[in-house]
Amino acid sequence: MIIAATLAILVAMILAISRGIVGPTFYDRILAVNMFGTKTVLLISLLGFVMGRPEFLDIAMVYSLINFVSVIGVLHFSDSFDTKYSQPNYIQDNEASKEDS
Amino acid sequence: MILGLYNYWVVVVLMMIGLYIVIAHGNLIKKIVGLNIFQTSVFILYISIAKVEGGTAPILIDGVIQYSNPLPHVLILTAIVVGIATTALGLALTVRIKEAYGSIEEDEIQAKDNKEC
Amino acid sequence: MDIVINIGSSVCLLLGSFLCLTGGVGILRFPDFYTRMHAAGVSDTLAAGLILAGLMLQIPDGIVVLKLMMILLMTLFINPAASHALAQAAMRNGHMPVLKKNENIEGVEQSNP
Amino acid sequence: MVMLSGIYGLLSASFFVVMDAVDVAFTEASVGAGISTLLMLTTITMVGRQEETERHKPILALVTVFITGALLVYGTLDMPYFGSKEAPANLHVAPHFINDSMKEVGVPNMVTAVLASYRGFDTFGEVAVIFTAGVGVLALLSVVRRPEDDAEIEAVNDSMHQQHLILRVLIKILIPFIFLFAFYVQFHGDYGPGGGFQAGVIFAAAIILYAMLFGLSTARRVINQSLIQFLSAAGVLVYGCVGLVSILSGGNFLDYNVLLSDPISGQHLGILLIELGVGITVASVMILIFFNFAGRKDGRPNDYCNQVNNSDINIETRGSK
Repeated sequence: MIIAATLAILVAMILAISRGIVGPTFYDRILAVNMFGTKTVLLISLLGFVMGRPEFLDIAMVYSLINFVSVIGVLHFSDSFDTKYSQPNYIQDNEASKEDS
Repeated sequence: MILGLYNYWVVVVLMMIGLYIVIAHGNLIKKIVGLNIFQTSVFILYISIAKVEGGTAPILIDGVIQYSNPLPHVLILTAIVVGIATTALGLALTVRIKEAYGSIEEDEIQAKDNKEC
Repeated sequence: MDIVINIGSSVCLLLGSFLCLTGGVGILRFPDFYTRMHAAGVSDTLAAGLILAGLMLQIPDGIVVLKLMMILLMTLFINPAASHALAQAAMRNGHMPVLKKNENIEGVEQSNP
Repeated sequence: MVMLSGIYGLLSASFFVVMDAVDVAFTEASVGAGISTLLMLTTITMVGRQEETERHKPILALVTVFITGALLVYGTLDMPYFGSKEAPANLHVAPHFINDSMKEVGVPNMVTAVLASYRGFDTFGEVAVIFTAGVGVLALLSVVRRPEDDAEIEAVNDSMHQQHLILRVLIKILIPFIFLFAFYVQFHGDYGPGGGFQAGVIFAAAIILYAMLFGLSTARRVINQSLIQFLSAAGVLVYGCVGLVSILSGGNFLDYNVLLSDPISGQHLGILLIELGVGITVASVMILIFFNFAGRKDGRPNDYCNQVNNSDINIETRGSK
């Protein structure tokens, strides 16, 4: 059962990472990283149980914390980024949907 | 079997990626990222050497005889923290270079240096 | 009693993994950022809760359960807050959701001068 | 790019978990995923994110890289197989550490025993390197701070308060627990994964979180920068003094057996003290590095204020629509 859950989390991690690579906007990437971090927390706790060494739970705890710190940090510093570069995608999307109509 | 060596090949591939970034990119920040990747490949080399078949984490518990090798773990643990400190130093230098030259591209910096001489 | 606990933990783990997978599919397939965030944020939190609860049922050992509780608490606090901050930052920097044909397209144009 | 490097840090930490390296995974989790991503981001916001796309002689670089790679792969053909017990690395001193560290040092976590006791001198050097890097960053990036105006801080504070209300409340709840966890990691390092390096980084992460959400000036009021500078030196000094005391008590440098009458409790005391020194140095150097990077970024005060005002206006206009 634990193994099945581990596999499911691995698959979800792969999906998240592909969104992180593809992700058209900056925020998509942050979202993917955040989700990836949550999944890593779960993966590490599960791995601890698979290997029979629950000491790994400490690492999972650090992970959930650090994941939060990095997301907040990225958002904090991204406020001063030039975010224009990522916007055309949305405009194009909207225009495309307008043309469809 | 020769496939038993795959861990070293992973390390070599990572090392090649890091080396390529350091050589081919002129951007100083990218160079630092490349150095980081290179550094991680060395970490992985050490840690994979420390792994012993059937061993477990090197914290003593009852009923376990086979542990992984603790020595490389110690070396790499300190190396990671020292690595971040030196990375910070490199980034600080980059910031100063940007302020002094107005650019962090290697070519432009060199061009400015030549003009002054 | 053992059987009940085992079945309970299995059900929790399986539900959690199912939610993980749906979240993964959602983050890949949904059309725009806000819907993706919905998929990731909602399913992530519940999946983490379920999987950690399943693990808690597996080992009834004091300190391990305590640590799992801490992780669960952290996840419950942190995940929604991170999602909130992300959505707020995206909104503030002028990302608009992809809207359907005749819904308020002028608003989009105004915010992207 | 930076986000992906964050994922890279997360991935390599998971890898270390699979490889049984608990302590290393711990460190990589806190350092590789958190702090280094933050520093990269700060630098990128300062130097701008545009870059020239052309690369220098990619063919030549590729050839060099592939030749190096091929030579390295050729070199690995003689290496011991993955996970083999007979590898030279696992035969020399490792069995001694694994079998006798409990008798000689009395600490269940072998990594801590080797780090603090057998290789104490080496670790002393590493701590000195970290301290030196901190001093270097300070020398390169510290700006002369103008006296801070109360009203100005208040203004920045208020605008941030609007933006980050929920996060602020959450952080106020979380920070005590983070500190508690850092202390747990610090003092439980003898028995489980953890120790001074990890605890220092976690401690610093809490302060960095506070500085990001409550403003740098507020954080500087809470934790004075000269205090941090003093502490970063004090950590190294604590470490060195333990060594000196052990010399004065008749042993070698960093030989903890002579600290107390019983060698094992002497070892315990020595490891506790030097881990404390390591923790203090690492935490204060990390905070120092972050403060200086972020302070450099905010160093152009007009820039920053404009930006804050702009974002306020944006919110208002959008709300009115």
